[in-house]
Amino acid sequence: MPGFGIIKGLKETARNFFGSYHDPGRFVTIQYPEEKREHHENYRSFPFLVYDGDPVKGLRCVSCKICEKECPPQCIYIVPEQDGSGKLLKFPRIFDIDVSVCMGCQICVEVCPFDSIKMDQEFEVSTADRFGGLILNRSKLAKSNEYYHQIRPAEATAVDAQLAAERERQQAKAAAAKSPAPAAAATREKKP
Amino acid sequence: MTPWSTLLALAGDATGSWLAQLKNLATHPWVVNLVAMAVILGANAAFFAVITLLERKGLGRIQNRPGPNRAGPFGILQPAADGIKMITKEDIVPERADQLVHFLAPLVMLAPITLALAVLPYGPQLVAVNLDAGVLFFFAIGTAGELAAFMAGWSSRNKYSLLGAMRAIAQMISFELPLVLSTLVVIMMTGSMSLVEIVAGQGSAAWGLPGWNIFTPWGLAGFLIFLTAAAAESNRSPFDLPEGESEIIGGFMTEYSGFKYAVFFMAEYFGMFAVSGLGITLFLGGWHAPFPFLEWVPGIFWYVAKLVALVFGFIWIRGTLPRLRADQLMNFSWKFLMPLALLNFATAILWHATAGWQFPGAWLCRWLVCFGIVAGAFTGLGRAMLRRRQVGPRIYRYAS
Amino acid sequence: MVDFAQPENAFKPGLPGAAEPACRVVPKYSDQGEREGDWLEISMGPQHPSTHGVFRMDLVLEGETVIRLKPVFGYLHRNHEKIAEQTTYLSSMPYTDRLDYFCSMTNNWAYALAVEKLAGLQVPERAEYIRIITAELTRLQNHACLMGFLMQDLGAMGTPLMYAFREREKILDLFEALSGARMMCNYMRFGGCRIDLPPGWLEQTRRLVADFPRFLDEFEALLTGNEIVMARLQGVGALSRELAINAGISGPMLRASGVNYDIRKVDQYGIYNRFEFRVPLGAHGDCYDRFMLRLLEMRESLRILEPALKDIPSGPIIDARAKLRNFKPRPGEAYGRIEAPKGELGFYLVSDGSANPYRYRVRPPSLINLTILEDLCLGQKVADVVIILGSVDIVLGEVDR
Amino acid sequence: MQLAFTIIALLILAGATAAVALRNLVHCVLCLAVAFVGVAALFLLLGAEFVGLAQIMVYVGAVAILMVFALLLTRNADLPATGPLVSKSWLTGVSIAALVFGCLAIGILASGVGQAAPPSPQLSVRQIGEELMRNYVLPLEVLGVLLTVSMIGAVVIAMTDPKPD
Repeated sequence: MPGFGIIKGLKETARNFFGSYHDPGRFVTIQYPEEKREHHENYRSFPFLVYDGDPVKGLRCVSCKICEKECPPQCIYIVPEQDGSGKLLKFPRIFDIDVSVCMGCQICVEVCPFDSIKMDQEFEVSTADRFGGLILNRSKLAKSNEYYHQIRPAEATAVDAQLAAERERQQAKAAAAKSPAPAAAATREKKP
Repeated sequence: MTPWSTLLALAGDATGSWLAQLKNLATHPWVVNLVAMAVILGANAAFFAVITLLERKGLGRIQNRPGPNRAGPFGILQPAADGIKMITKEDIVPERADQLVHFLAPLVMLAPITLALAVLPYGPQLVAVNLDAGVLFFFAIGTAGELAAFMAGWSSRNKYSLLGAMRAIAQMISFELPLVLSTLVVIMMTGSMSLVEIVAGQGSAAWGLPGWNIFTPWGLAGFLIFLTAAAAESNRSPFDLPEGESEIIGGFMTEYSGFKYAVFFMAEYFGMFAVSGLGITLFLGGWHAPFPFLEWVPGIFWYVAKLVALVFGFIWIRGTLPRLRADQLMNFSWKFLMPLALLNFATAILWHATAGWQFPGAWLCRWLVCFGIVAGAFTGLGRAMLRRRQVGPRIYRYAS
Repeated sequence: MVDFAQPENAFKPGLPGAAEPACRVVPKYSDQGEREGDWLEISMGPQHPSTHGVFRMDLVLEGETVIRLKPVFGYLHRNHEKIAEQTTYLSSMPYTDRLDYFCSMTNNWAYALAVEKLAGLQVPERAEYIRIITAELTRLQNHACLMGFLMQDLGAMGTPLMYAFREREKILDLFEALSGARMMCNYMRFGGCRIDLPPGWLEQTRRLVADFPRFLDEFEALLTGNEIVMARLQGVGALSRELAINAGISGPMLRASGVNYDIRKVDQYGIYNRFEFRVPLGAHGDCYDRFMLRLLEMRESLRILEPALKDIPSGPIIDARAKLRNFKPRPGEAYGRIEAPKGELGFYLVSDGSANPYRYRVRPPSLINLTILEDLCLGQKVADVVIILGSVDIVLGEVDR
Repeated sequence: MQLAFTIIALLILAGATAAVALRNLVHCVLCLAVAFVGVAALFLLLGAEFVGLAQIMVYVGAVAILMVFALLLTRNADLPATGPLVSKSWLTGVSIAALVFGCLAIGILASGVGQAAPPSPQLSVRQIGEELMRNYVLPLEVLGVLLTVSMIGAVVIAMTDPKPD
């Protein structure tokens, strides 16, 4: 019977019409600013820098520039701190991320050997200032390890354990060889 | 004469004062006409606002989303927001457009359709103009839409507009025939072209059933043909080709913006109300209540209830069906609806001829015979049309 | 006005008349040189509602019938291949997400496959399972949305599209839980996957796969038997077997023309040989076949997903030899290809032993499937052009790269 | 009554004049449609409801649209936007129209119809129908056959030859 397929289709839309009133599986809309989806722990938005203790001195970043090199859209800009004699210190003087360029790919997090850069979950970063407002500098990027624990408990715990193990190994090594800083040496090797 | 006017008359006689003059003024034909115009326009405009909201809400629910719900509680202020937006938007006219024709097209579209709303009987006494040839008036008015579509499409100097206008005219002409043929059946069976008389003819109820035309086989078929053709006449889905936004962007309305666009939009909805009203008048018993014991409810209530139901049907169809292609639309009109309407005509004649049958169960027998003819024709024509184009379900094989 | 009947003026896009939005027509001449009527030249796109992105078609119409069509693309060109040759292998991975932005998982896989061939990496079994699961989920959501878009082009007010998006959101939620992003997953790595499945993920996926047939049934009830859908799609844009093979068409479009060619069966990359699934074939090669084939493929994808979710072993997810930093594959060349939802997606890489590929080339199924658009559209109505384009299933990110 | 008649008559005259004189053919057709509507209004004013509505349906709905279609399908509707509004040959058009008008006026005045018109009877649609079906049924049938024949002819002309397979 011609027309039957159309009637079947009408039945289907009627079912969805009524279903949207009582079936939450059909009516999935979230009223965004009032309600928000819960993000999974793995959710990522833009990078941030982890610090332990002091927001400036406690930054884990040693300004090795690996992330700057690997970043696909080249949105990271790092200038290491210098001491009075012009010697480079293992600390970033400038660490800028242009969020308007960053595509949140997480490559910087993966390549970082010091677990110093991690992915944030803050996604409401819109601003009226198109250029200045979207460049995150060192102070805006720095977030505490507690915050990291708060957004990604499982991953942060694992990272902490790994860092602690690393530190222990280094201390053991240092105790054995009395050599001051093997980690820095390793970094310098990778830099050319 | 209501007690109120009697009172007025008494007061006038007693005092001979300004009250009498006021009464004279209030019953002056000009004043009465103006009031009727204002009421019809105002009521329809308000209904238009309600229906746009209802349509967006209904479509939203069909698509599993809430629809507009931000402007006011449950989004009831959405029509107002839309209206303000439309009015305050910049009115863009293409540089090389034919300015005058471009300006006039929305008016030519809207004005006649508002006229058509005036002849519909909304209730037992609620008819602004009782024309002797009301149905004819309706179709005469409908032709202005074609001209307006052409004016809009041609004057915009846009290829999509032109294509849309061509489609609109071709579609309106093609579907006018089944539309007229399906109403002709009712006119023939009622013996009048006056809408008021057609409604009056559907009042008598048999065995508690309403005497609406839709409960006869020719009425049922006629109603379905009418509905299909009416959807096409008012450019509703699945016949919204003239403005098929996925193909020709906006059709003849592509180059319109702001208030002119709103006028087109309003004309489209008024057209939908008008043809729905005509359908109610012709087939659904007009303002009559479905059962005699409900006659105490005012007729306008039943009219509006039926109108809302029909409009919601249009919305439902719009939310479900994709649109046809232009040539398929023509085929559908000329090769399917036209023969069906003609056959429905013959069925009505048969129904009329067998009205004298007296044996027990005669009514049922007549009904079944007539319905069988129409349903058989529907199936046969539909099958033939699908088979001719080799359209049908397919079975798929899998690679071994 | 340009005289189109003259051979030296044979249809060229970008002629002065083409860009002019006036109500302008092209005179049409008979063989004897008499003026017979007019052709209407239309520039459809790049800002047309149903070109699926920034894509332009220069159409010449006779009435509403298409007599010439020229696809114009490149509006979204962003130098993907050259950029990839300037950066490290790993840095190109997030860019592959943006090729066919509907199916980042399969794009990742194809690229990873090519690099693994180049570097000789072995993918652990668990990672293979994860790859198959994510790829088939990608196929599900791509096909569902494609059918929604196609119906949108048909003018169905977006209702099927909304249903498809409702289901797609559930799959994207899974991708977000797995990789951190909904569309730009950047999940696969050379030699495996980036991170292991989060706890409870398999459970959720199993539930989704169990629920999915209900959606497919609804979708089928809504669309496949609908007379208007059948009338609009059947017999429109038919692609012959020979042309499909000669033009290098791949994916569901090729199979709709009746060619049994599915790289999952031909190459048996990954561990596809462990799963039972059938390859549906069309007989007519028209839009309806393309549409239905995708529906049937979704059911086959579910048949792959169910055992895959059941049998997934535990173990490592990445080859221990895979290096993230300082990754330099040995010199050589490799071509990795997979059956992406849209067709054969291939990556050709030449390594000179440095950290950057010497040559990087993508074989995008969307672009190659699009090349025969004019052959499909000639003689059809202008309303069909939109549908044919929709049934080809393109994503402009992949076409233009 | 007088006022309404004057307005309608002026409308008809203006529409008809513009239809003859304007340069752009589409404008001409639109003005002609205005004239048709005016004629229909005249009929309505005289109480001939059915004829007036039929006039709109046939002349505005069919004839004007047919002309529009003919214009669009047969010739290049594109004219330069600038240029004189009035057609160059407007004088010829107006003089031909005046000539036709003169002939008609002389004919009508000579026939004696215009003098002392009797009050026209109010015709209802029902009466028209009955007249058509009783007294004028043969002409009606003949007209029907004629229309059918012309329609079949149109179909035959429009039908394309089946492609030889």
